[in-house]
Amino acid sequence: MDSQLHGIEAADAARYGEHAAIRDFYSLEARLLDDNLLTDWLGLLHENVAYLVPNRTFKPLVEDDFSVASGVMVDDHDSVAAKVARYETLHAWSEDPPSMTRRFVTNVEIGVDPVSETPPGRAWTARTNVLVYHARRDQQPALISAGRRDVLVDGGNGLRVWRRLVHLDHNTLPVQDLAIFL
Amino acid sequence: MDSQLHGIEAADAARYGEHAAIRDFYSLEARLLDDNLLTDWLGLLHENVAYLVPNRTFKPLVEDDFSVASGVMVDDHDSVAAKVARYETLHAWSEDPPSMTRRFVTNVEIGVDPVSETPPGRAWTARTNVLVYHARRDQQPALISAGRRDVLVDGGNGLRVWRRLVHLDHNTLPVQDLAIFL
Amino acid sequence: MDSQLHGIEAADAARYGEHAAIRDFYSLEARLLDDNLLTDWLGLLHENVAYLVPNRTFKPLVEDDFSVASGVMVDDHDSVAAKVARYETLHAWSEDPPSMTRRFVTNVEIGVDPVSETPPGRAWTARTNVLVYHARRDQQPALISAGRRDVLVDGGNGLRVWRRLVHLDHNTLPVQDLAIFL
Amino acid sequence: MTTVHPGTRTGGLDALLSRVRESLADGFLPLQVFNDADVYDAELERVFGRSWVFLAHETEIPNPGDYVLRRIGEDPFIVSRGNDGQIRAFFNSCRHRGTQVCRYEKGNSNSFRCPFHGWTYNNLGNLTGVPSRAQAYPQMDLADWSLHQAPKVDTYHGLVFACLDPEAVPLSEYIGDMGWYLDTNLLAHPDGLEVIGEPLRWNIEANWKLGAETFCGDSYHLQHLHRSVFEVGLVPQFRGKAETRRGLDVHVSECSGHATVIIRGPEEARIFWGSPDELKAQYRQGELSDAQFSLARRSIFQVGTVFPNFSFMHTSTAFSVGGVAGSYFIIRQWQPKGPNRVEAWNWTLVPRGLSEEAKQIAHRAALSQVGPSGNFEAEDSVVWEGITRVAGSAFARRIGAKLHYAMGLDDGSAQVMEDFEGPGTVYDTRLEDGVQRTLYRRWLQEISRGDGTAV
Amino acid sequence: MTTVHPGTRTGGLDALLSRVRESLADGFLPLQVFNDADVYDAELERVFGRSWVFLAHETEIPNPGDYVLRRIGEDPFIVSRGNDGQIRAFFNSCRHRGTQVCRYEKGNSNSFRCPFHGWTYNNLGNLTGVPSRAQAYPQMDLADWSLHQAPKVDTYHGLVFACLDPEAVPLSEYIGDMGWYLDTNLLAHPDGLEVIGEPLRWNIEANWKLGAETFCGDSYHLQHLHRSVFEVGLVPQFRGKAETRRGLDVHVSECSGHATVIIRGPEEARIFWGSPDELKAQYRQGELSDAQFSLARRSIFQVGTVFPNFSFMHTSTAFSVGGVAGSYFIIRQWQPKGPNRVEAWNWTLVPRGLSEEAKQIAHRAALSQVGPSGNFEAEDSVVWEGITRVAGSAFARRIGAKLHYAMGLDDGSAQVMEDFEGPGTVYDTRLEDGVQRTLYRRWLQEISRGDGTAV
Amino acid sequence: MTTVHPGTRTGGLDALLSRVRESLADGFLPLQVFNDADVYDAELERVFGRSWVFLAHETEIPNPGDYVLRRIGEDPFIVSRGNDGQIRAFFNSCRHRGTQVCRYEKGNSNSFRCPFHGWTYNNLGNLTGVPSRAQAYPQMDLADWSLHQAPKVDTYHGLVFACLDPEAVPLSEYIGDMGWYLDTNLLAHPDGLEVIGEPLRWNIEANWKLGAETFCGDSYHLQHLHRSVFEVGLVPQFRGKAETRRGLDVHVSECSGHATVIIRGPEEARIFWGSPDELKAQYRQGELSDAQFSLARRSIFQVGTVFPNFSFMHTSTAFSVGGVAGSYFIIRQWQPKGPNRVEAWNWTLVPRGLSEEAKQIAHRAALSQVGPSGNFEAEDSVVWEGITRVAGSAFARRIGAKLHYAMGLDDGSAQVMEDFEGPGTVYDTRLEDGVQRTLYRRWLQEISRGDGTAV
Ligand code: FES
Ligand code: FES
Ligand code: FES
Ligand SMILES: [Fe+3]
Ligand SMILES: [Fe+3]
Ligand SMILES: [Fe+3]
Repeated sequence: MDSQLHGIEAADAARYGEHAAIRDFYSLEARLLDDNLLTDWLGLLHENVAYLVPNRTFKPLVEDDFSVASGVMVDDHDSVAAKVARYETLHAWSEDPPSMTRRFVTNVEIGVDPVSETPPGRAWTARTNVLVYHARRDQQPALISAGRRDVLVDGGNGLRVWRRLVHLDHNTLPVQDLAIFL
Repeated sequence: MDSQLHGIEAADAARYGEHAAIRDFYSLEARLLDDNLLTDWLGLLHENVAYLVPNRTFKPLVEDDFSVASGVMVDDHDSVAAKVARYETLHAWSEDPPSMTRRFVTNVEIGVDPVSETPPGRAWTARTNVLVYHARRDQQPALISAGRRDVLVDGGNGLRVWRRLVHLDHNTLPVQDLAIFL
Repeated sequence: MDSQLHGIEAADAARYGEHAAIRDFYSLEARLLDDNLLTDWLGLLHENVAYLVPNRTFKPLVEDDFSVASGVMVDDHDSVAAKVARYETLHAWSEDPPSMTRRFVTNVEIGVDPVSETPPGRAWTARTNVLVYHARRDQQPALISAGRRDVLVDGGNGLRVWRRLVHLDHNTLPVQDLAIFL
Repeated sequence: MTTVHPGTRTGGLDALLSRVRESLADGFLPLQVFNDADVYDAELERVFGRSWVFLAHETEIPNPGDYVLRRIGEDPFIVSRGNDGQIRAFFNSCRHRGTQVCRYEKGNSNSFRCPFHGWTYNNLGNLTGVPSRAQAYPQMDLADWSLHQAPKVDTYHGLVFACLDPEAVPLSEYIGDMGWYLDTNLLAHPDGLEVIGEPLRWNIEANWKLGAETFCGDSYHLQHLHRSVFEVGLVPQFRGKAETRRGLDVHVSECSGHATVIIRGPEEARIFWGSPDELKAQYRQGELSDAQFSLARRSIFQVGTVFPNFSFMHTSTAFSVGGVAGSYFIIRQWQPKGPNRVEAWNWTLVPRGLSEEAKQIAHRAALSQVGPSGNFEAEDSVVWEGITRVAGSAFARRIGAKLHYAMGLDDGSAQVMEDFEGPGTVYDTRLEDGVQRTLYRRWLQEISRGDGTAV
Repeated sequence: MTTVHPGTRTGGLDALLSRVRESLADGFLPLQVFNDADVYDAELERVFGRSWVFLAHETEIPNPGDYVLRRIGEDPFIVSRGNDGQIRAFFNSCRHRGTQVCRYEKGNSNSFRCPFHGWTYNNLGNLTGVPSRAQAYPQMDLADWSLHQAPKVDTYHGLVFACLDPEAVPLSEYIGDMGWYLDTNLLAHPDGLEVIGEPLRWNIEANWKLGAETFCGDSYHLQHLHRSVFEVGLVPQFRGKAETRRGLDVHVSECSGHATVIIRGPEEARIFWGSPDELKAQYRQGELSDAQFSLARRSIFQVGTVFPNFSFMHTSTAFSVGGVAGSYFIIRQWQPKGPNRVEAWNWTLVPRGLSEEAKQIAHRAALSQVGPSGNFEAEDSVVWEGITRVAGSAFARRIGAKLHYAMGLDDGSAQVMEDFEGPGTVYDTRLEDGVQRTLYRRWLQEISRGDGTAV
Repeated sequence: MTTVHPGTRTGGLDALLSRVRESLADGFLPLQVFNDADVYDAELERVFGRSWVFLAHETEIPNPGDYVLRRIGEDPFIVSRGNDGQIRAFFNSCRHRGTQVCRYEKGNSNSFRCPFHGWTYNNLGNLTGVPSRAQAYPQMDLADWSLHQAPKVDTYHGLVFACLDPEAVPLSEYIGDMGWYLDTNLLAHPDGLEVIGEPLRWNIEANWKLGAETFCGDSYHLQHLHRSVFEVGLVPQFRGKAETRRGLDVHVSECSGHATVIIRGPEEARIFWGSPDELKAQYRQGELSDAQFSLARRSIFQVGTVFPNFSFMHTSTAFSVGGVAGSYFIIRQWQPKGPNRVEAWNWTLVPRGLSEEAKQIAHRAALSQVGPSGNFEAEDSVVWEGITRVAGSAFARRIGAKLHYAMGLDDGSAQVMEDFEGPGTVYDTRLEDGVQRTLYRRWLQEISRGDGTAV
């Protein structure tokens, strides 16, 4: 087996370098969230981030299933920051002790989606699948399954999430809070 | 830490380029299936594909546990195409609305298995682990866990699945249908 | 989109070559364990390995939650070897027939942690997330979720695990045995 | 990974209900009622089987043929606006062999065709098509095989309710005095309210009554449980300790079995639940009495529960510190899913005809505080789950552990405001539990009514 | 994530069974029987504890020492061919402390050694080895400690059945008139049938009776539920609307409590369930009567259920459009796993001695249509799951919701074919429900028989 | 994915207990007791609700304010050492509305503040803080609203137990004769024992009694079930077949309802459970009698169970072949979680003041053999799970399947050692089941005691 793939598009090293950087970014992001370093994680969001988790309802026309208007989470940087700030008080009892979470990020794909809108600088679109294992001390553990569609931008000293759209594989959330971020 | 691994075999860039192309192929495949684009997915199968999901029975000699003869799925391109065609009618009620599925593809390994038989052109063997989250509207969600052993071939404009062998981690299937592909 | 990421640190090809070698190592390790090739897997452990799975207890100071002193597994090469030797007798009934396990290894990150202690030669620190699907013949399947922090060293003909610290996302183990390794 | 929760012991359900009756008279409630299989079964039969239960807001199904899939207790109903414009609630089960005839959660259709054998019902519930009928059922009278439907369906200013008990009182009588307080919310805007999108749904491993109880007006928990929210500064309007606001804050209990809490500004204030100025200017007295409109005008915050599982909240919040506030009326339904499990359903409503941007701000405001990822919500649900777990304990049963709902019964604490304009027993303080006792008195009354079915 | 499904109410099981009795007389059946804990418990005791239940095909355990692990109801049995050649069914539980003595699902062994303390049983079930016996149990008579076994095990042309009731009628009498129809399938090929590999197993969140009922012959659902399969063109032999084939298609009901449906070609046709020509040429009358062999010759398709949970289907299908067809006889067993859960087990059988390639084609043909990923199967199971969910509803219990099994009872619809050669009550059309009523009449009879155990 | 396990049939719990009574007299036990919902409910009420149940070791909470979260049966208790130095067990449920007041599993605190409304209890259980009390509860007497607590808490040489029955005998009387044997383990080292870290916890899908039974002394299973461990050579001290060691190995049964097994070396041996020499040298007679200290000196291995769910083991093992051995006393508790589920909790204890390194060796030695990944443990739990599954079978109930606990009842097998120095009925061999019958006799006695609660 020689060392090149003929006829397979986009196998160039540069593209895989990008892929590696983006994959590492997602590992970093997941780690900060799982380790409950929310303020550090907040630093990975672009100041103009749109963080959207649409509501899912089964309708005859499948394209309408996901409603952003009545989304589960419709956040910008400041509203995410407010949530983070609340957790960082000493009085968010529900997360004291914190939930155990573990994010399994797979299927990182770059460039599937076109870049819509006008990003602030160089940008990459990325899709990922994420499976979140979530458990509290004496609660039944739950799994949250989702696909994510992001636009990442170059933040000078690393990537930033500029757009995030999370498609949940749940019409009813299996846990009582998405206090955790996806 | 300098920039090379001494004494670690097969660390050459070319091999990782192949790995990247194959990993991207699996992400693409999973995405088409999860997005219910079955006809597009069908295009990723080689016309002479053998798609095998053996039946698993616990026997004293472990090598006999997997029976292809009485397999859960024993398909070729045309029989897969027939299933896809059925889903694409407007009358496959069980998938209207479609199940929510999400495939988490991990542990992509290339070249573990030798290429047996004679593939139609350049070929790569690949192993993957796949965890499928599967849920219907008001059904309990299920997890399907499996390891896959594929032979991929160069289809001119991208890779094709020429052989697929799926080892299920189930002796009894947790869902009532493998109408979804693995 | 041109072919380089500006301003994203550590995107150099060499680093990703290491990443690829280490990711392949984890795939290999998972495969040997899932295929029940325990003696082969033992060969991936450094002779001075420290294999630690701390016990988890929710306490007010979160840093104390993980106790190595009263760990779930506190093993060195010889104690792991003893366990493996026991499984390789013909009289370990609980694993005859063997459990079905599947390890989904994701979020491979290199160099997050500094190398502490003095490793025997070149070393890399790596973090991974691992989700283990575990089932016996007629038992309810269980999921084990964990994060791993390893120090890998160059063993001449491949990598070796020199330090492993497994942070379980469980205070009570969901299965009756960690006879399987994580 | 499942614990089967055992039912009542020590004499069975009737003995437990006797203990509830005795306790409640003194302001106490046995902990056991929050996690008991027999109690739950009786609730499905006697509470959800006989009460008026909320199904949808009319604006979810504005057009003929529109439908949504909803539940009464645990049972699935299609809420359909027929081609005749009338709303009905069909049991989602084919009369032939029981198959679910509607597979979507929302849609528009002239008919429901069963996937199994193709029997077809129009959106009035009538069986209109039977394959091979001439040979298969030559004598069948289609009229005998309409979809089962809830015997009573009615609306209250846009809120669609159904009742499975054909002998039940009419909806208006059921809502009764609570209407006075609902109307201030539902009628103050001349355009009425409309729903944004579809309800959000999430799972809580808790008994359904705990949510209903908290929304009856557990004012006492705000300052402690939700301290983190106030600390961050997200709810500036909640200033002033409860103690200092006697008569401004009111607890409305025993309001035809329902209850609500209102936080008011001073006499002349124009607050309208904290609406932005533009919205404030739109409120009109319309059909409301002077007292009602005055209440709307002064209202900072209102929360309440219509028995058994319809709750609502009306207020304004920001979603970032110092950011713009959105004004919303949310409906929260506590859908029972077992003795120790509930699904929370949440609708955001806003005045009809608001701009898309204003709607979005309102939804975001609601979502950030009381949605499944809301700053308030997470705290409540974790507490409820813990209560539910201990409620199932053998020790709690053995010692007959009772909870404390007696705030306001001490001399010199809560005072009834005899001069308050609205109906119900109105206390002059948020420091009282009468609003929650209202829920349990009503609950006890319903669950104690035998219905010929032995539970 | 679990709902505990409550048991019967309104007077308990006996009252429900009375309602079943009344309903069934008119062709109706209470929906509740498909999801009720008390009904299920009674089924385990009275139906599965007293009926002849299928275990295996003889060709799965052809040699002395061969065994497979199977279930009767929910209980695990080792089906073992002893070194004496006889088949027995041992309860998989050590007589010492109850440990499962057999850990494999299939194998060959002279003995079963218990992992806990090493007691060893030979493949006739006798206790043959007890560690330290001389000191531990000096007076033990090993003969007292054989493995428990099913009191009755017998075979019917290769099909192995067992019965846990020592008072039960013999297997041949139990199968009774249904033997006439089974024989056409089992005996027409001179080599007999053999199993391919091991049974496939999959989980369905539905009541076990729904599968058994559909295989009794729910002919009516084919054209609608499975429309997508016909549209794609995978089953060309199913032409002709049911209405136009009176007398060619027959429904055999009340056949000793069992039922079957046969789709036939014209008088002189040589079809043999659509076998390829080569296979057709091999069929022989052998032990069959003229009428039986004629039926085999004309059969396009047959499906049936032997009470309670043994179903079968005999036909040919392709697995790709226009592709080669495979002919198969499948056995489907509905293994109960709770009021709302069933495991489907599926064996593919083919004439013994067929080439490996022909077997593989047959298996693929069966698998593609009626296996767990089959084009037909997915539709059925999703429907059954939906029925099971609504069957557990409080509303269905409250209104006593009844399902419709009355097709064929109208005047002028299904006619009994008095001149049909085979036994049972044979209708001249697929448009009738007598085959399914047969199942529920038999079920009612069994579940109503008290046995001294209070359920 | 859950099976609801049905309760007793055939006359209910009392009839089953009668069958247990009859069987046990002959050395047998109905299999059904290991997976039955009614039995389990009765156990929670009558066994765990009335017995002295282990909670913690004193060294887990050495200082004022220390607490750990533990369970009695399924119910959560805070085991707190108050600022007054006294240990109490508080029901983890706020007196106001039931919320769990302690969210950590281990900590140190002066007080427990409830997250819901902020009621605060000191570590003596007294309510000390009530927000807005002056206005909310002007007449409240705080003394009426202390945390509920276990009516009895006591310690036995460092072991903390509680009892929920206020009428129960004192702990010392409850332990009774078993104290003679516990003391040899707990008092032989002059520094006493201390816990290493926190208990390990793992889930087993088995009935809780199976673990307790095995630790009563199922000596018979060692050589077969654990054969792989011996083969690898990890436990060199277990040489000598049980048959050849009469009188060295002893089974102590009927020891105030508890039981233990001791494997001894010869008369003059200095073994001290296989301790390394350095540790051996530290053991002292202290408060022990000559006979007790002699037993400690000669002990190779001891295992036992204090009714109902406190087990222990004292021995030494290596964790690698030929490697260093660690000596440990482990406590194993079988926490019931349902009829077919148990949580195993495991504490490693070592003489206080041992070096950190020696402690770590001891913990590793314990962990490698009897922890959740231990070489022994995996085998036991898989066997117990299998027994539990068949115990729930309808067939086992129908035939009244009984297990064999009659070893030693045959003439000429086990002999009572009349001259043994310690109390209880002491047999001269490991080949007898009296130690396990002790457990079930005591269990039968407790579960048969009605308590006015109808189960
Ligand atoms: S079940 Fe609806 S048409 Fe038959
Ligand atoms: S349980 Fe089988 S030998 Fe003891
Ligand atoms: S529940 Fe504890 S303070 Fe209210
Ligand atoms: Fe709240
Ligand atoms: Fe079908
Ligand atoms: Fe053991």
